[in-house]
Amino acid sequence: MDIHQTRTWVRSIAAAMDQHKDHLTQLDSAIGDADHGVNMQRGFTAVVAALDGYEPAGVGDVLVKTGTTLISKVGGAAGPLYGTFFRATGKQLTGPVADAEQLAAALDAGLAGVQKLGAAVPGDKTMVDALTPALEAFGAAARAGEDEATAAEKAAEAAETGAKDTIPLQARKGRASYLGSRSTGHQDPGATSTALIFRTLAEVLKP
Amino acid sequence: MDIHQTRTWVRSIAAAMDQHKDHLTQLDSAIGDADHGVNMQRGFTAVVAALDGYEPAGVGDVLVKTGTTLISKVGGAAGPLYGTFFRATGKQLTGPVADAEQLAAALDAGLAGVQKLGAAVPGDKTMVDALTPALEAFGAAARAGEDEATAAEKAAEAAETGAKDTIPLQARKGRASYLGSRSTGHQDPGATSTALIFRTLAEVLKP
Amino acid sequence: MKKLINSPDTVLDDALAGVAAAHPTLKVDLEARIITRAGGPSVGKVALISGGGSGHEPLHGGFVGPGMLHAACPGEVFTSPVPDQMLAAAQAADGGAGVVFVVKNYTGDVLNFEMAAELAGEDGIEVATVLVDDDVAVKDSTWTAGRRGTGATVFVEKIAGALAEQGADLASVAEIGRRVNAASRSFAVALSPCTTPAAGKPGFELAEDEMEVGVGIHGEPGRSREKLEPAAAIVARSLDAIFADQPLAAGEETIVMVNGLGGTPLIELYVAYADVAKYFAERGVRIVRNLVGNYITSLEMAGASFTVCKADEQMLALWDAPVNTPALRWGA
Amino acid sequence: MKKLINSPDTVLDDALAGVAAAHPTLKVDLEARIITRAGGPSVGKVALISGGGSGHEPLHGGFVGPGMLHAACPGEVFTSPVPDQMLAAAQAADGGAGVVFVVKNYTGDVLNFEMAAELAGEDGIEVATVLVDDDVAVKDSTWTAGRRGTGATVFVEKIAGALAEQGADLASVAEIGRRVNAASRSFAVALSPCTTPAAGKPGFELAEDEMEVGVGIHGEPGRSREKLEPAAAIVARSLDAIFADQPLAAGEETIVMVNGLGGTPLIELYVAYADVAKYFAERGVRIVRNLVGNYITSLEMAGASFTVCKADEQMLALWDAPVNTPALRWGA
Ligand SMILES: Nc1ncnc2c1ncn2[C@@H]1O[C@H](COP(=O)(O)OP(=O)(O)O)[C@@H](O)[C@H]1O
Ligand SMILES: Nc1ncnc2c1ncn2[C@@H]1O[C@H](COP(=O)(O)OP(=O)(O)O)[C@@H](O)[C@H]1O
Ligand SMILES: [Mg+2]
Ligand SMILES: [Mg+2]
Ligand SMILES: [Mg+2]
Ligand SMILES: [Mg+2]
Repeated sequence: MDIHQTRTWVRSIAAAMDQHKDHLTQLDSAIGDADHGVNMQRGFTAVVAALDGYEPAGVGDVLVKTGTTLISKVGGAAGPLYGTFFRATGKQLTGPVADAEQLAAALDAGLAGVQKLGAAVPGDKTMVDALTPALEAFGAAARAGEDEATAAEKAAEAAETGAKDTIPLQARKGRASYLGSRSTGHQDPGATSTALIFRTLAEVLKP
Repeated sequence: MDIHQTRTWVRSIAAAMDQHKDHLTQLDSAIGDADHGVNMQRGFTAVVAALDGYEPAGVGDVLVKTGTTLISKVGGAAGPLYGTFFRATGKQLTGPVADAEQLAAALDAGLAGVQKLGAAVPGDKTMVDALTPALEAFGAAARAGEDEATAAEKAAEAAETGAKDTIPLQARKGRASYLGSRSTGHQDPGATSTALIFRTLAEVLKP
Repeated sequence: MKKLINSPDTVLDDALAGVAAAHPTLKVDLEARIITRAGGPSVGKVALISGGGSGHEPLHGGFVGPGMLHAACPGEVFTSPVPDQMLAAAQAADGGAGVVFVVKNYTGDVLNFEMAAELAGEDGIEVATVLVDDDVAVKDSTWTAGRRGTGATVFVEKIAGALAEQGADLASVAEIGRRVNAASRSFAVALSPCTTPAAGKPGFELAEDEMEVGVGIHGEPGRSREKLEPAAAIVARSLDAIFADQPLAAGEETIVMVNGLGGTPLIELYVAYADVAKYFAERGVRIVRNLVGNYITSLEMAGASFTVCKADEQMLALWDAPVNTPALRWGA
Repeated sequence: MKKLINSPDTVLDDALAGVAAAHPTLKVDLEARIITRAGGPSVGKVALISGGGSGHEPLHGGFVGPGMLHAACPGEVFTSPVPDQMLAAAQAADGGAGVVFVVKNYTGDVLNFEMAAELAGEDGIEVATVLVDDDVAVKDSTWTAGRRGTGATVFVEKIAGALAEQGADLASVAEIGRRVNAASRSFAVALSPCTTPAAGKPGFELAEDEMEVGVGIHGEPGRSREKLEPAAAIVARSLDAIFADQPLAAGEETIVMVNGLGGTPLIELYVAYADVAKYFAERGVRIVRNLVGNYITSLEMAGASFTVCKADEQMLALWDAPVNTPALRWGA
């Protein structure tokens, strides 16, 4: 993944958030406070603006800038969590390109940042439930010598499955946890936006 | 009309207000503030309580007490107006019975009190539009030598017609006047309660 | 009907019990249904007394206290109080210098206060009346009961109350009250209706995309029903109506209230106030004092009313004078 | 959606412009989205800073002023603010004695304030955090993000703000804030939902005869959905929940708030307060201070929240200390 592709990825996430804003908000209104779509859209719109005219030295710079902007613009739970994810991922990637293994390691650092901040573990019905299988799939593919496009496709599929698999879970973190057993039967909005993020990565890297 | 009949009249008004509360309120919600039924019911419930155990010396005492209680308990436009009507009527009737002509003159004094206080003239779409034809009919019958029962029946019919005839009028007094031309097409609640008051009088005096 | 009440019949009595429990600075006579200052009458000072239907809280009970009202007479919801209440209030509040009745111009209020004034007079209490009729939505013509009284009531009560507190005589207190009323204009827009407990259903209906322009504080109809507009347009049409009735020149000083009708969040009132400030700035008319909040409400009605008082120096000085009531407090 | 706004996207900016225009005692930085005291930082004094999603007005901006907050950071409606805001607020408000962040316990608020505390620390500003988690509707367990923060925020801000005003050091101000929180419990009941401008439709649905028991200030679900009840029953179940969590013995002194959620008329809050006073009287528990009104709202939601603080002498003395903010003012 080069700088150009990284920019395209982030721009594509912004487009995806525009497109899926209402769906994410609808999911968040079932078990949260009906703002996840708006939050993500506001954040990535700001990211696109921040990247405009920005001259990054490396792939990581794009992601750090993305994370920093998300932290500054989103608020709520998703802002610091996704912001940290992109910042921590970006900090690992100093070069002008990142290969599959480098990207896998960087994304793992991103997830570690999310978990350090939010203390969620898989099964808590959060974005971690999409991030974890996505990064496992990505890492496994990378270690097996697959290229980034293939790894990203597998990660996207795993994230989508992970998001769907949050449906039966009872939330233990975030606003949804207040619902108790009533949080089951609904898909987690953050896990869903994570799936969108990996789907766009797969599309951008598709040869 | 003797003291007993006068008491019965006032009690019957209370019963009529109970029964027609919702209708009066509905009329008042179209061109007023939806409280005329409640106001009248509250007022006459208090009147019945006030008359309980009260030993009047004359017919007029019952009506004065009725008016005083209405003034103390109703509020709004109807409280002082009906209160004054009954008080001013009652003040004319000092004896233990009142014949048709005495009653006619007393009711005229009641209407004069209403008009002095509220400054409404016929055609303004108020209770005066029912009171005026009712008292004209009552007076005409009395002057023609008819008995109270007949006079009251004619008054009731005239009041009912008068109330109906307020429908096309544009209000010039009270809250309905704020509606401007939108007040037309609706029957005035106060004129309607006046018609009820005369209908009960006719029923009470019916031999 | 969804209300936090025990029964439609007891709303007023229950609420008065709550006022009594909440405010040690007030004395609530649950029997006579009057709210007076706990300290009793101010000997030698004029006492300001107001009243009207309930459902407009904090008006009037929330404005009883040093620097403002001496007594309030709450009627049933949206129904003017009865003369007995005003008489009891006059008797309880008169400090020997007479009482001023502040009366909003509705037939019911006017008639009941008129009767009370007569009764109080018979009791040897001097009474002056200030009639408030600031709502420009309704024309004062032979076709109406006159202009309705609304937001200016708050200004009259604050400013005349301050003068009374300073020891001015009955005529002066009444006069400043009348001057404040004459200098004030109001206009309201409703986005949704309200439901009185007794009626149990909304006083009028508004479609999802409609608003009532020029609505009265009891939900009385206004000038017209229009498609819902952005705040800036609602503010502009309200202030246009006010300025058309009382033109204000650049440099003139005003007190402005953006008042919530009960169901409108404060954040929206601030949005509206920003538009009000812009409207005034564009015309060079100065807002030197303001109130933004719920001061004279219509139960849970959504919407806002706008009141503009062209204030002179005396009014401003009296505005700034200390006031200590549940709903308006400064300098104390 | 019927709102007095210009556009869902500009609600916060427009409202902040209104706050700026309305309150000369406040300084509003529209760029940084912070509200501070017009007078600038108080040199040598601890500065109390709070923030959270908007839509809860007057919280927090309405509590900025002498004796209470030094700065408020309003987020988008129902969305916690971002660290940049808290950092800007800390920089603007720090008088050299450090800042206290008053944070309601929601994941978003906690994470953003945490980040801000780190950034402020890097800037050499000492930061202490008081986490408010008074809502007994939700249990603090491994299954939840902890108890939610609600009405106690007002008590914490008033009492800790008073101590800061007196010149106490950072640790003491934070400590009293934590003590007030620990001594406070809240419970809310919603009769109707609310609609955020961005969402355009209600956050949840309630049938005509239903209420949400234990609702959160963003419309988070509570303990159960029940058939609508009279005020006395709603008060009893709310106070039962509070007393079950923190038993209060006869003779103990409390500060009690009956808070409107935004769409409930003040007259109904007084009805509820009468029932609250009765409930306390029956148990011999004393209410020695109270607030009845809209202090921490949820847009136009109908309903009320109840907050009880078991107050000691120091808390009461600090409660009575002068405060001069748009929404809470006495002694000044
Ligand atoms: N502690 C946490 N760790 C990881 N993710 C979390 C945590 N808490 C919440 N989330 C995620 O954040 C999402 C909600 O984001 P958003 O709606 O934007 O914020 P808020 O809940 O503050 O309104 C949830 O769907 C969940 O995936
Ligand atoms: N000036 C007036 N003179 C005579 N009757 C009047 C006058 N104003 C109002 N009314 C009568 O009062 C009735 C309304 O009474 P009510 O609803 O009880 O009082 P309010 O208008 O104060 O709510 C009207 O329907 C009308 O008949
Ligand atoms: Mg959310
Ligand atoms: Mg009426
Ligand atoms: Mg009425
Ligand atoms: Mg949120």
